[in-house]
Amino acid sequence: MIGLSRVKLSQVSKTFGEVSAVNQLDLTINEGEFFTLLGPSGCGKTTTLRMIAGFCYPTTGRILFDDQDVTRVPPHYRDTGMVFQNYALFPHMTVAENVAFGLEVRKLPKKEIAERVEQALEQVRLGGFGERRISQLSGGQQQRVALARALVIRPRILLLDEPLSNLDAHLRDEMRTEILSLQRSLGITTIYVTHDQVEALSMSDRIAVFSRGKCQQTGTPEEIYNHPKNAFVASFVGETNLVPVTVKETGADHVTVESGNHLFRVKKGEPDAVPLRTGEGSWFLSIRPEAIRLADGPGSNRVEGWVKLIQFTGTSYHCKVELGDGTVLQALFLNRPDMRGRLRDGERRFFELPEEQLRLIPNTGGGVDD
Amino acid sequence: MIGLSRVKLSQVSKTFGEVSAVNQLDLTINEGEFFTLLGPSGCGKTTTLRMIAGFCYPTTGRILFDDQDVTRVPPHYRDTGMVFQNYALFPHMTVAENVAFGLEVRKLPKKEIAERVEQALEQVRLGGFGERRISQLSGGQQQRVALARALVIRPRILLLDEPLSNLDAHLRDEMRTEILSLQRSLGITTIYVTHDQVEALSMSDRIAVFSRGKCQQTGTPEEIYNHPKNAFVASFVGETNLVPVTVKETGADHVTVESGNHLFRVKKGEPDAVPLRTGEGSWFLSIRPEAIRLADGPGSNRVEGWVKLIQFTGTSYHCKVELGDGTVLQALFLNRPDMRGRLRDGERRFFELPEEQLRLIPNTGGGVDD
Amino acid sequence: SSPSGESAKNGLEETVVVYSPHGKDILQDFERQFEKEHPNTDVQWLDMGSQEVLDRIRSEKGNPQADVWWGGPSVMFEQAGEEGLLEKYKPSYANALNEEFHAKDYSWTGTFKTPQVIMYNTKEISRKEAPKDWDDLLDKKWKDKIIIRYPLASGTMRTIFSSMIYRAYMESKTPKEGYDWLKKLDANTKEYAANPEMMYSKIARGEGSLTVWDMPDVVMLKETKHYPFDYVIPESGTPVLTDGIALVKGGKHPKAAKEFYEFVNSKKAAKTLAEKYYRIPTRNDIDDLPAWIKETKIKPMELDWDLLRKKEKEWMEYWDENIKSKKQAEE
Amino acid sequence: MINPATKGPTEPIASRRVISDKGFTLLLLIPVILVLVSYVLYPSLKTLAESVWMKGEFTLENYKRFFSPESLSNLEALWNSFYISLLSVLLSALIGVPLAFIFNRYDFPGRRFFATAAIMPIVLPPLVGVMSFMFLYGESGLVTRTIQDWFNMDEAPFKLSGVAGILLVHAYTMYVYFYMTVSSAIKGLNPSLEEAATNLGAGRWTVFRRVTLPLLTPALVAASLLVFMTSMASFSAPFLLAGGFRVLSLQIYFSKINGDLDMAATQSVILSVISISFLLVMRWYQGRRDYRVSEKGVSTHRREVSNPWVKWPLVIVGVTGVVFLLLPHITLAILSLVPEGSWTYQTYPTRFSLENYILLMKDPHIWKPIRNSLWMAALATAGNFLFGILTSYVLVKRKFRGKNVLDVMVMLPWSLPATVVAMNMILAFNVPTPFTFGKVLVGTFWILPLAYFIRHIPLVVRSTNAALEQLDDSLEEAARNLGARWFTTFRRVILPIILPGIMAGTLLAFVTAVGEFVSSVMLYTIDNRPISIEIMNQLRMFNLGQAAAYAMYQIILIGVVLLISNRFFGVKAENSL
Ligand SMILES: Nc1ncnc2c1ncn2[C@@H]1O[C@H](COP(=O)(O)OP(=O)(O)OP(=O)(O)O)[C@@H](O)[C@H]1O
Ligand SMILES: Nc1ncnc2c1ncn2[C@@H]1O[C@H](COP(=O)(O)OP(=O)(O)OP(=O)(O)O)[C@@H](O)[C@H]1O
Ligand SMILES: [Mg+2]
Ligand SMILES: [Mg+2]
Repeated sequence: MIGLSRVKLSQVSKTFGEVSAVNQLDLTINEGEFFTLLGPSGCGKTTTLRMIAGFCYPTTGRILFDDQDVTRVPPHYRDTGMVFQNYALFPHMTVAENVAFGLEVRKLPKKEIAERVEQALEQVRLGGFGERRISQLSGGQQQRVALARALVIRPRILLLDEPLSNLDAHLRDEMRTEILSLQRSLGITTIYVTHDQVEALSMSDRIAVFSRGKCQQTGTPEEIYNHPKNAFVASFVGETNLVPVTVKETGADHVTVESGNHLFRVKKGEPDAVPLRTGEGSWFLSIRPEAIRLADGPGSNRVEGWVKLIQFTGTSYHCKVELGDGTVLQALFLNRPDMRGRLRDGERRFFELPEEQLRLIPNTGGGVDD
Repeated sequence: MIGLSRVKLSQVSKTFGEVSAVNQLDLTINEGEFFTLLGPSGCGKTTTLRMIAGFCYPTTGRILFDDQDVTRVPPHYRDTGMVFQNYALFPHMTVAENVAFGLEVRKLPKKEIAERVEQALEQVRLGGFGERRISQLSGGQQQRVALARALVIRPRILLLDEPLSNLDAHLRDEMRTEILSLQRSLGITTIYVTHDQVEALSMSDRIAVFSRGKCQQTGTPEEIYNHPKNAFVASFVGETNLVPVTVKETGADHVTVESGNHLFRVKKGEPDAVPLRTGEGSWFLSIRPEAIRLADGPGSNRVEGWVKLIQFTGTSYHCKVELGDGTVLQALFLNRPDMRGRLRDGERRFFELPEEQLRLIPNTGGGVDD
Repeated sequence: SSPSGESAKNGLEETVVVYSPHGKDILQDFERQFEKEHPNTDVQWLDMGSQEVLDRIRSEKGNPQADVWWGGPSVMFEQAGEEGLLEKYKPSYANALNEEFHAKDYSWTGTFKTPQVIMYNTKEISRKEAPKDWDDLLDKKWKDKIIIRYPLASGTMRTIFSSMIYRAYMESKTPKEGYDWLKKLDANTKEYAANPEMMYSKIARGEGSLTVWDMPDVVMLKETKHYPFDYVIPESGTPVLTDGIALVKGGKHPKAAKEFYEFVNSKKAAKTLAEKYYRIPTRNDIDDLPAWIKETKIKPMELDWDLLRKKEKEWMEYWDENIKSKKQAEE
Repeated sequence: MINPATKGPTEPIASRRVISDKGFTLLLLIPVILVLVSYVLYPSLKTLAESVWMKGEFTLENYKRFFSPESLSNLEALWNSFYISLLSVLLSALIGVPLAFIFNRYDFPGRRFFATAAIMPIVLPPLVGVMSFMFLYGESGLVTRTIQDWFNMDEAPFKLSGVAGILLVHAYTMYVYFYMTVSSAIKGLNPSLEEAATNLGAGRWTVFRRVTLPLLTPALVAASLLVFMTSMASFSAPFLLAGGFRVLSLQIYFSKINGDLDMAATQSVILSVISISFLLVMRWYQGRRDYRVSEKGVSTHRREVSNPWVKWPLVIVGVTGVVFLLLPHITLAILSLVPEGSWTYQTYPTRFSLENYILLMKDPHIWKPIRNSLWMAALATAGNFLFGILTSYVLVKRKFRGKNVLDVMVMLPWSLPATVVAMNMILAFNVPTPFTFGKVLVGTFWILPLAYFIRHIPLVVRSTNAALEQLDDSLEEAARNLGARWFTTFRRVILPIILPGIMAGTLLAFVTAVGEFVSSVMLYTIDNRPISIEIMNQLRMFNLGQAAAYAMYQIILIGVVLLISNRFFGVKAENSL
């Protein structure tokens, strides 16, 4: 029913005066894909989304919808549906009037409008809320009205700008599932902007990680999380321990690296592995906190450390472990009975960094721009 | 240097017109404790905090600071330091002026003010920011100014109203650690309001879980998480699978319960266990998602189910598992290589619900009021 | 009391407050002269329309601010006298005034006479063409040439209009004929100007070329402000208004007020007024008046001022509601 | 409440109980109510009483007379006033709203200058303003004659008179209210709402009609109220432009001049009732919908990127509009330079000199009215400032019963024509009253500052309300929590933050007070004669040039005040209301 669209940004840049908000961006978003732009505040995500919606035009570069150049087409001819970060609901209209707006503008017959509004409200589980005023809704309900308003016009592309950032944890979880199932059932091409990596990882088909106006890496959530291309992606997407190391030895399927007075064996063979030569270049050894394991004693890839701080977060315990040379590692253990009570502040324990969980990431200056 | 205070609320109620915001509340917060009020939106957390600060007076009941009745004492005599949800920094003053305000009002000598402001700013790692305008600060920095402003007057009680809700995930993590270490080093009695359970669990000495103006349970984070008193607490604090069951058999240290066509053995002996009698009462079997384990085949406390949805959140995989009788369980597995790729959508697998992880919770009507 | 010029140290109060419509030029001049003779007394004046003076004295009844009211048609003074706003005072020159120039009880006396004339723009109309009498104004050829000061707000215009009605009323005892006359005038009238200056300006620029107005103003505009104006004194006779002066009841400076009252109508002052400001004195004992006064022949219209005052409101209301700007409707 | 047995070491804390919150609200309310009752309600009631009290008994005779079918003049005046006011609202909106959009939405060279110039009609003294309009657009006006000459027409192409003239002058002087309120509303408008509408497929015009305009409703309502009330009460324009055209404010004036005080009071009451009804209708209209949802998160304010083909024509329209708006000022300047008697029948002035200024300078009395005006305006405005802050704080931040009544009372002085306010004061204060400490106020110096004060209460309260409504309550709480008493909190935190808002209203009040004519003419005395009266008197003597020179002084004076406040207080006059 809804025409799917492929979106292509080619060499798109946008500068505001002196500020370069987006820089030489190349992206392709496929039909029906749930695509996320992830990055810290001010990295150009919103600007990119606004260029796709047509609220501002690229300084250079082209935007194509299904191979059709829309770079300078005004927003109301683009047929995108946008959900704004602050909802942008019309306060002077009721819920139903808000949802009907896009249809009225398209001059649909009254009867069809009423039907489709009703149906859209049902879809976001707000049936019967049509006559309410916007100010009588809670944040979560407002967010769903915004979603219904964008969906009811059956846009070619759905654009979502941090739609969940204002909700509390529980509502956020709920809405996440809801948006996802709506998107899946309608199969609509969706571009989602967020700075929350959990959101990005759990919802997306593919993710583009942004930093300072540049796309750092594009890939599926697991690619991004498990095989970050550079230190910025590694540290922004989830927590990561990054330890500067030097390469000691390169074997057939293993690399040995050194940090302080520890040697670590790292398994090679990931397709994205960068050519390594002994003693050359500057590298980070990266390991996710949840990959670190408790060990009973010394051994290969094991280190001794002091437990500095234990935080209980419900599902798990977050620990800070300080090694002999001052390096601090973050480790995460599930809240299971075998773990409960096993760790205590100030204790001295052994930890294993399994070789298949270690990754070498090139250290490129500030670790942010590449 | 800072006088610690014990706060006692006794039978405190507050109604706004017809709305009962807080209902017969009894709380004692000990000297130097980090105490959290946790609950969903609109449950009366802010109202409670505001009564403690003196911005509104209880309809009935008394508030005591160190056994001294302060129920109707105006706010400026209470000597509490409050950090507002929206910071409430004075926009027309510089950072230093904001922090100095409370001291100037107390008519301290100029020199001492300057010293203490300097010191407070150092404490929140904002040394040298004194002359900045508030609008020139990022959200996280503003939050720290608000904290410094509240701390510099060395209040008897520190009140924090969702101070982190406006920050993004990374900044939130950072600030959490910072507040905690400040509170620990000053040892000041702190009351913290939040609706984020991770925050509450990871920071607090004790937590009070609120729902609809009533306190549902008070206890340490682990007590609250691992031994919730009722279904509301169990489901609000962290994700929980709640399965309605009937008690089949009560043994010396085990109870056998039945749900659909499954039988589960539950380990008894927790101090809070409610007297159980076979076939009597209505119960929920509760298990946390992270406690569920993958199993190779059938066995005791094992169930077979279809994997319905896998969400990758970085550290872990969230799965929805549907059992034969339609019950849906949430399970959580850490993102470790041994897990990676082991689960796929639509697969049929066995899951173990370890008996020591199972808990029986009384089903009290809506599960919210008790 | 003594004539002016005597000793200044005669116990006058320090100030005297005058309400007057006579304008800055005259008032400043008289202030200077009076203060020269009475250096210890400060003359303060408020310059406002005569209606406003009356209005104000009325509203200040509880706490009178003015001592002297100088200027305005006698009708208004009569009105004020009736409301008990004025202090009776018989001045030293009372004998030099004809009967029509003072109130019976001396609550006011006249200072000068103001004949009403037909004024025209000399650039548009030659002396020969100009209408010679009231009835000439009704001639169709003046259609849309006449601009008249809106009469309701102007004492002068009210008097002129009332006089026109009175001419016939005298005999018939009904205003009907007068109303008809005004209707015809209204038909020729292009518009009613809200205030004199707008009327002057419109006539000067040829938006219209005729009006009825008072003689001293016309002479002043012509002589000192160089407007292209001249006037005709209606042959059949014209209403001559008496401009009065009175003491305000309850005034705070009665002695100085009396002194100023006397001063304004002293022989010398009357001459100054005539020579510099084109005012015709009411006193009949003043010699060597300027030529223009002696030469112009004015035939005063016989008017019953009492009756006029009583009927004026009714007549003007009728005009307002039934005559004014009705020509469009009739055509 | 305090249990003596359990007093701890920090004992003072509980023993220092001060008055309760309710008591404190009451304490703040007392002066507000006192002032409003004494100087707003009492005089108005006095007028009401005057209209229904004849010869010592209650009667509706005057109202019967007003509505009697025999004399239709009052009803005619009522109808004229009403429809002229409505049309004035419409026309002012048609000028003010587009200008506000052009100057706030588009960036082009000189925008700031033109944006400020657009408020210039406010500094034009009403009387002289109308006069200079006549000199421009009258039958023999500069513009009229120029066009006539260019096209060799026999007749003047148009002339400024009658209803059309009144409407033009009203639109010219009152569009500023629309311009100012809409300007500040546009700045507060959340741009994402318009973007959302565009995104849903609405074209430029649909967005404006369906989203932007409705969202401006509160601003439009506020401006409509001010314009409606001002034109109901307008005096100079109908008086000068449409000789004999009947409007209610003139009827009041004539009734009064005829000594028919009962009728004047009756007419005033009816006029007030119409104005207040309009106020209530507008409030009801505004109350039907929401225009602001509590905003979560930040909305970025970005200037619209716009198509040059739309932008430049609009900009040209805007700039031309402002030039048109400044023409009367320029005419005044020219008039003031034309020597007396040298521009009478001529189409264009022929000679220029500084004669008028020199003549004025020679006048020993010249500075007194200027000093008076400044001093009285300062006094009244200082009163407005203090009273406005207090009233506004009570209205916005405190809870009590009868708030609506208080609110209507605050708006009352604006809903009444200045003539009526002055008349009320005359009726109320020409006898000793307890409100005036047993003194008769009429005829004293104090009556005028008091009149200015009363009349301008709504201006300051309104603009302060807007500032206070935006002030987050938690700032006050934060200060209290840090140990500041209420007064310290107010002085150190609330006041500095809302000061720009207050100053904007205060400035408007000051500027209006300096030029006030209508009530001044009824109340001034020898000791407090203001500039506007002096200008009027020059006019009456037909010293047009000197009147214009005087008016130029006034304009310059007001301009300097605007400039100083802009420089030193950062107050933007365009942001008031
Ligand atoms: N209209 C503008 N004028 C000037 N600079 C701008 C404008 N809009 C955006 N920028 C700048 O461009 C950069 C990118 O902004 P953008 O809004 O795209 O960030 P974002 O990634 O959406 O951040 P956030 O997560 O905070 O919303 C920022 O540095 C911002 O300051
Ligand atoms: N001033 C008030 N007038 C009327 N009702 C109020 C007022 N303040 C709070 N309430 C009501 O009291 C209840 C509790 O409000 P409170 O602000 O304490 O909630 P909360 O737990 O802080 O929620 P949140 O997490 O959303 O801040 C809510 O239902 C709210 O609507
Ligand atoms: Mg953004
Ligand atoms: Mg709250």
